[in-house]
Amino acid sequence: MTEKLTDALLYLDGVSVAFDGFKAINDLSLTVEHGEMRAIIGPNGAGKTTMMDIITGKTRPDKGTVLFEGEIDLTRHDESAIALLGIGRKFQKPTVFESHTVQDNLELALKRDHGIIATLFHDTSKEQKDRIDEILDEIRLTERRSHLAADLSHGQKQWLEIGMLLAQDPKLLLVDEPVAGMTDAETVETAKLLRRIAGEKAVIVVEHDMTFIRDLDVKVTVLAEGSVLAEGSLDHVSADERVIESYLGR
Amino acid sequence: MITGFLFRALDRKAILVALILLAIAVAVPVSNLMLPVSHPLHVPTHIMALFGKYLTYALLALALDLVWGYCGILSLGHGAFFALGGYAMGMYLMRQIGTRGVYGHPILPDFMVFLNWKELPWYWYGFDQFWFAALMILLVPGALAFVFGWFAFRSRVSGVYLSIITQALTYALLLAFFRNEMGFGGNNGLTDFKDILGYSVQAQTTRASLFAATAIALAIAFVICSGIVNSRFGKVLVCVRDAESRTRFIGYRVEHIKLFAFVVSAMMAGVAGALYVPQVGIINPGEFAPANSIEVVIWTAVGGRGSLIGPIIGAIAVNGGKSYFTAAFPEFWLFALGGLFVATTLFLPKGIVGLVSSGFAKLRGPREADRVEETLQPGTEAAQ
Amino acid sequence: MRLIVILLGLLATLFSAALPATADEAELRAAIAKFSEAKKFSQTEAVIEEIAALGDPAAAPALNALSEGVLMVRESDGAVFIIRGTKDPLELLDPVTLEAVGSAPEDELSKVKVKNSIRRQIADVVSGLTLRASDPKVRLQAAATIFSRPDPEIIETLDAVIADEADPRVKQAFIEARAAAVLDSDLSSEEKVEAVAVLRARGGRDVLPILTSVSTSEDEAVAGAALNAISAVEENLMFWAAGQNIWYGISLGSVLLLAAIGLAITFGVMGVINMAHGEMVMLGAYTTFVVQEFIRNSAPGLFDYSLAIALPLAFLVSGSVGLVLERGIIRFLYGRPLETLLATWGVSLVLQQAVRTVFGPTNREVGNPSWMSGSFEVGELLITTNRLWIVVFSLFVFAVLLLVLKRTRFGLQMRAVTQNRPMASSMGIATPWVDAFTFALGSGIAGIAGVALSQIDNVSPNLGQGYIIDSFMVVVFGGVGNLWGTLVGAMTLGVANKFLEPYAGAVLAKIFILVLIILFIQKRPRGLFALKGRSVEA
Amino acid sequence: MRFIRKTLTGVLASAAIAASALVPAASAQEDTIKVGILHSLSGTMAISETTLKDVMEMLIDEQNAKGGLLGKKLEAVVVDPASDWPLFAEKARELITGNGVAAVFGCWTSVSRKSVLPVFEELNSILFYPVQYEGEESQRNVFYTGAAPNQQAIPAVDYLMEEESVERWVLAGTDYVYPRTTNKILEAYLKDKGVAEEDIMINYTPFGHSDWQTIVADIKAFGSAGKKTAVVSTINGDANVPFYKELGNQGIEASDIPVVAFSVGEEELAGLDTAPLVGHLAAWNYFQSVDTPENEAFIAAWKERMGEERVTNDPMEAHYIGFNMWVKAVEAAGTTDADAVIDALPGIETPNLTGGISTMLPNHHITKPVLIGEIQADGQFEVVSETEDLVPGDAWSDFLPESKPLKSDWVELKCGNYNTETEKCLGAM
Repeated sequence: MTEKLTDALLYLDGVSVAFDGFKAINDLSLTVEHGEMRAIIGPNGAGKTTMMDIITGKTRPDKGTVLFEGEIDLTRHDESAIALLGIGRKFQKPTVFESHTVQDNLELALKRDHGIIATLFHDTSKEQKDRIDEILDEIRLTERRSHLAADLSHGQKQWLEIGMLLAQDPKLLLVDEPVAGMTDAETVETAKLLRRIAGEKAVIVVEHDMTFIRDLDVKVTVLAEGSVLAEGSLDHVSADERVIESYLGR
Repeated sequence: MITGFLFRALDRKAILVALILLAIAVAVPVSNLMLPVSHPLHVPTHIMALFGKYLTYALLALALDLVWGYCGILSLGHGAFFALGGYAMGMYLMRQIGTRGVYGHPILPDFMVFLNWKELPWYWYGFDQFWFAALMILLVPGALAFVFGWFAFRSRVSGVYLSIITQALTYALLLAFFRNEMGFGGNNGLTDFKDILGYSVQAQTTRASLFAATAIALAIAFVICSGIVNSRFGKVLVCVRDAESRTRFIGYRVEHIKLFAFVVSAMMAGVAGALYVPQVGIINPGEFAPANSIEVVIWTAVGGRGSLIGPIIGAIAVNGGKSYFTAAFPEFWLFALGGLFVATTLFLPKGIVGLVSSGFAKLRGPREADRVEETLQPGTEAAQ
Repeated sequence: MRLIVILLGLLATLFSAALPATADEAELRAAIAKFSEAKKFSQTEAVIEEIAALGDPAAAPALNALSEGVLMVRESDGAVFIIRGTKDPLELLDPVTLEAVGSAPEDELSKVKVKNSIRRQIADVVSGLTLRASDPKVRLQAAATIFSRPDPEIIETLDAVIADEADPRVKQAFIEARAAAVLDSDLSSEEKVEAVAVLRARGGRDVLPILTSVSTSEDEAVAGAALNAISAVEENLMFWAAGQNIWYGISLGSVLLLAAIGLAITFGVMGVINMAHGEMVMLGAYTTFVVQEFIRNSAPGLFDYSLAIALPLAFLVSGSVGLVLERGIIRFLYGRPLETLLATWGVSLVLQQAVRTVFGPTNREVGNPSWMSGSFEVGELLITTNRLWIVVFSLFVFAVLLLVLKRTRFGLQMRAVTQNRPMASSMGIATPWVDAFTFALGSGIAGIAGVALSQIDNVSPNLGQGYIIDSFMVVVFGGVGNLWGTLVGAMTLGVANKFLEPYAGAVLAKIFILVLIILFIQKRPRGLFALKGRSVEA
Repeated sequence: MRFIRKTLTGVLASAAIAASALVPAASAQEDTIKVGILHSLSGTMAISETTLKDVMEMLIDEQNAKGGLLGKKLEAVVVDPASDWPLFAEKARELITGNGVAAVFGCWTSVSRKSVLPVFEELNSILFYPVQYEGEESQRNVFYTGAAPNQQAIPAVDYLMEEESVERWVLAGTDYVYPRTTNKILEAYLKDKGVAEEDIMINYTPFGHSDWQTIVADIKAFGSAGKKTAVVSTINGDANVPFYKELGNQGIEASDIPVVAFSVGEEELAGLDTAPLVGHLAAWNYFQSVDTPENEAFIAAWKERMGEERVTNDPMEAHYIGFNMWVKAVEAAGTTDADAVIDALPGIETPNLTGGISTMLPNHHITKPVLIGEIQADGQFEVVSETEDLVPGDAWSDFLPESKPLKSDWVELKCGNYNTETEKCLGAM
């Protein structure tokens, strides 16, 4: 472990990655503080998902620094190690374990020993069961706890996935398009849920839905062509000439 | 800890299957040995031998199902583990021949004598002891699976790439074992066995005991698999099958999980091979043929993968069919067999077990039927 | 066979025009007639000796006919004829003038028996007789025969022939044949050293035994020169051997490419694990057999075109089977790639057994057209014509396929469908039909490969089984979904295999290659030419 | 407890049902004598073995036309062991115990024979094995009607040495027991004859080897050393076609480097354009081209049954001899009982198709002539050499040190591997 370089929870500096010559991320720098909620917007192909891939260890950057809690170099770890460090991720398309029940999904995500011996032989303890009940309550799926995840509606799957993130008890949540395909009412509920989570944990939200971003009312980072175009409140960035240009094209 | 595992393992289904298998293990040999030939419930020796063979196939299919049906690793090379277990047993049986070989050599097997080998190769040492052979039956397939899986899963080789390299593995072993220089008898393999644990392999009582041992081994394997599948580990296996990267993102070491399942499965396949060899009386490189491994996949699919009972039913049904067809329509049985595979995939995508359980579920109500289908439908991540 | 007889006839007329008869024709006829009494091989040999002693080049056609097994005796009167054609009754030719003199039914003729040692004897005799033949090719052949079995007694004759020879190539061949004979003789040391120099300049593997035999000579000058020459020739050969290996590798690679290229479409582009791919190849080979059988029976003159005729037919046959397969089975299984494996495995069993039922389980004969037979040399590199054509053909198929995919509307639709099905279908592409025709295209190409493979391999129901594993290895090694990967993969595996083979033997070489593939996939889990980027990893 | 009892009865009942389903048509006419035919009809060996099934059916029909055997009709029971060696054992067991056949005619590869041996021993039945093989075996229940190595390989090498004055030898084979043993015997034999180590090249290739470029080039290089060279080929069936095609294309002619093959017969040549192969050799105990009345009748019957383009070959003749021997032995014994027939068989004489009388020897091998044939353009062989007398098959080669002292005699010694030095029957308990 290196010496602590920064106090920020997540610290990206000068990160670049290219696929077959196409620069998906180009000299990106970003910091997220403990307990902060950050919204990230940007046109298609701006590098939002790739950025998440880099943070969660799915993609290795060609160059640049990615630090977690100021000292852990995330580029040296793989997905499962990063997950265990305390970074949870929700995918763009809701990915839950469809052949398992809602309760099992949460149980599997619960923060505990994931080794082979433990998974083969250990039972779920009373406290762990209580925690699952809490989360079920939080994501409003208590009645459907013994249903298969496959039977859930789209929005419920999104929530279940967020619930799984909570069960992981991470320090940082990466949430990719949490309200895609949701009804307006669900969107509002989701915004509330995320805001409850923030404060305790840091959250990065990627979203296209501007109403939702407005509901969140947090600092916004605009990505375009793989780097940060603008940063600030939603009103501030939407007034920015370059942002308008990059969204509308030339 | 272990009690918890056993408690989970022995659900109703597992108890039922284990009891049936134990009953078979007792009833068939008893009927074969005790009842007179004319008795309607007498099981003739050749039928017992046949079903003994099917049960080893069932064990092999069960092993494959653990990695394929539950973990989504389609191994087209499981025959290799089966054959390695078989060779380990075959080597023990060869050493038991002693001076009764055609040349009467005290140590060297016949094929070494007539190819002018002067001394026993080092890797044949120890196989005169049953305990050593038994250890090797588990260790050799396990070690191969470990080394192979360690590299493959760490490099995240998956889907068809993994299937094809498992096929390459068994094909390479096939070619290697064909080589007479390897010291495993080349194309002829190992044969002409005399004794196992001091009993003649041809004796009816030995055959009956081997049959019983196979049924018991299958019962034990079933309970172990049931325990694995019902544990949190088993649920994680299904997670890996359905959404591998999601499983990584909640902090599971997918490569370790796959590796463990793969090694356990390979060891089970090795045991199946070891039980197979004394019952059929020969082990040769043909068992490594890629076509054999593909057949195992087919048994599993026909029976219904992703359920533990499916592969057992599939292995017995397909092989029973094959035995019947090759005698009844020797010139057309391939049409029947080929047609069966096509029909199964088209009309019974979940195999026999899927058909039966969705049939039951439909009786209970449409909602249930859907659920059964969902459980048995292993979504593939590649399909997204 | 018929061709040879015609050639002989041609030769004979040339002889009679160019040369006055050197011996009494009647004497020759009498000698040839003795073949009718030769019941044992030793007697046949004696008759040949007798004819040789006459020294009459007009004996060559009869002797060559004997060697070919077309010299026959009419049982009724013991007259000797050269026969022509294979249809009963057989056409009879006079053994000296080669004029047609009628015909006789097959069972009234008996063949003058030959065996290899007699064929060699005839070759020696004929080469002696034909040193002055008018056709330079025949003279070259004569020189080659003398070179391979040098005889010191012929040196004088050769000297005279060399002096008169006008064709520089033939002259050189005679000089080399003479050098070989000199080294076998007891001529002077200088002559021998000179001969060694001639052989050294000629090079090639077949001078080595001649040089080796004199390298132990007591004459130090000769021995020294021979030793030097040997090392020079061997060094040269080493260089060519590497080239030869590359050629073998490319040739093996082209076979792999042909076998795999159809699979690169059905498996690589569409993702269907098509275990019946090998059977598509087999169907192509059987189509070739049927075409050739038809041509043999009804239009023998077209035999050299049989492959050209078989190509489109094989494409159609395998393609339509592929089409039926896709419409009937595979289309229900999209998105379940592993289940296509089971279904197509079943189909492959059925197809094999169907072919076995229709054509029988044994090998079927598919002949090489004349333009695909034989070989030629480039330096010390031996290139067999059929392999060369297969290399050319495989590259041609590859190029055409690439063009179809990249430059045609169908190719565009195909790529669109495989990349994003919903999008393609919403743009009005009839995706089911694109699927069907893509599969048919892959199958059809496998059929074409079958035509080519029928030229070098068994045409039996098991044909496809022999290629299926290798094909999958090639496609996976090259990288699924990339045609260039398939090309490079096939060639790499071919060349690597052929370079390993001399050291490890055929079996170990293959095992090494398989292990290599397994290790390689660890390094690059998606093959040589993997697509990179976000989309494929999702 | 009730549960267990119910399960037990259920299991037994279902096993009995399965058993009855697996014994096909056991209820057919009881007064026929059943003859098992155990040849692969699918898989890699179908290519060779299917013909043997056909010829057996023909022989059985002919025998029935002659009035059957012991006043009963013969009935062929055909099964398909599918080129799967353990399946051979399973099918053999089924034929003997399930169908109750009196004798089995079958197997081609050594491994299939090895696989069924224990079954025949255990169930005490009779197997006629019709294919040339490596020897080193003599089993009480098996009758070997194909050639032992001394009935094929050694006479062929003798011919090449004497007639073609060959001095350099390439022993090329498929990597399995038959070529390995044959080559071992030949190597010892050649060295015995004074051939130097460096004049022998041994090469093994895998089954179904199809790329022969390198090996043929090696043979060519080996043959250009100034000494007359020949190839002794024990290359297995399927790999031969590409091998010969490559030979032809690389311009190796029979008069330069002759190839003598032990596994290439009329059936294999039927799949080849033989024009470039004229003059290459094969050693067998029978050729279709042999001109005898028996052979003519046999070929005529075969062609009438199977079609004009079909050919006959050596293993077919072996079945012809074996079947006739069995018929005579059953008639002599007056029963199909295995022990009686096994005792009756040695000494039985029956005409073969090449004009001689073959005898079953006490070692369960037969006497046969050895013929060397040259390939002709029409796909047939022309006999260029024939042994004066019939050669008795020798189970244990005199050219292998370990098997030299062994002797097989089922009449006097009642032993398949009697060691003449220690005067003991080996392997007996």
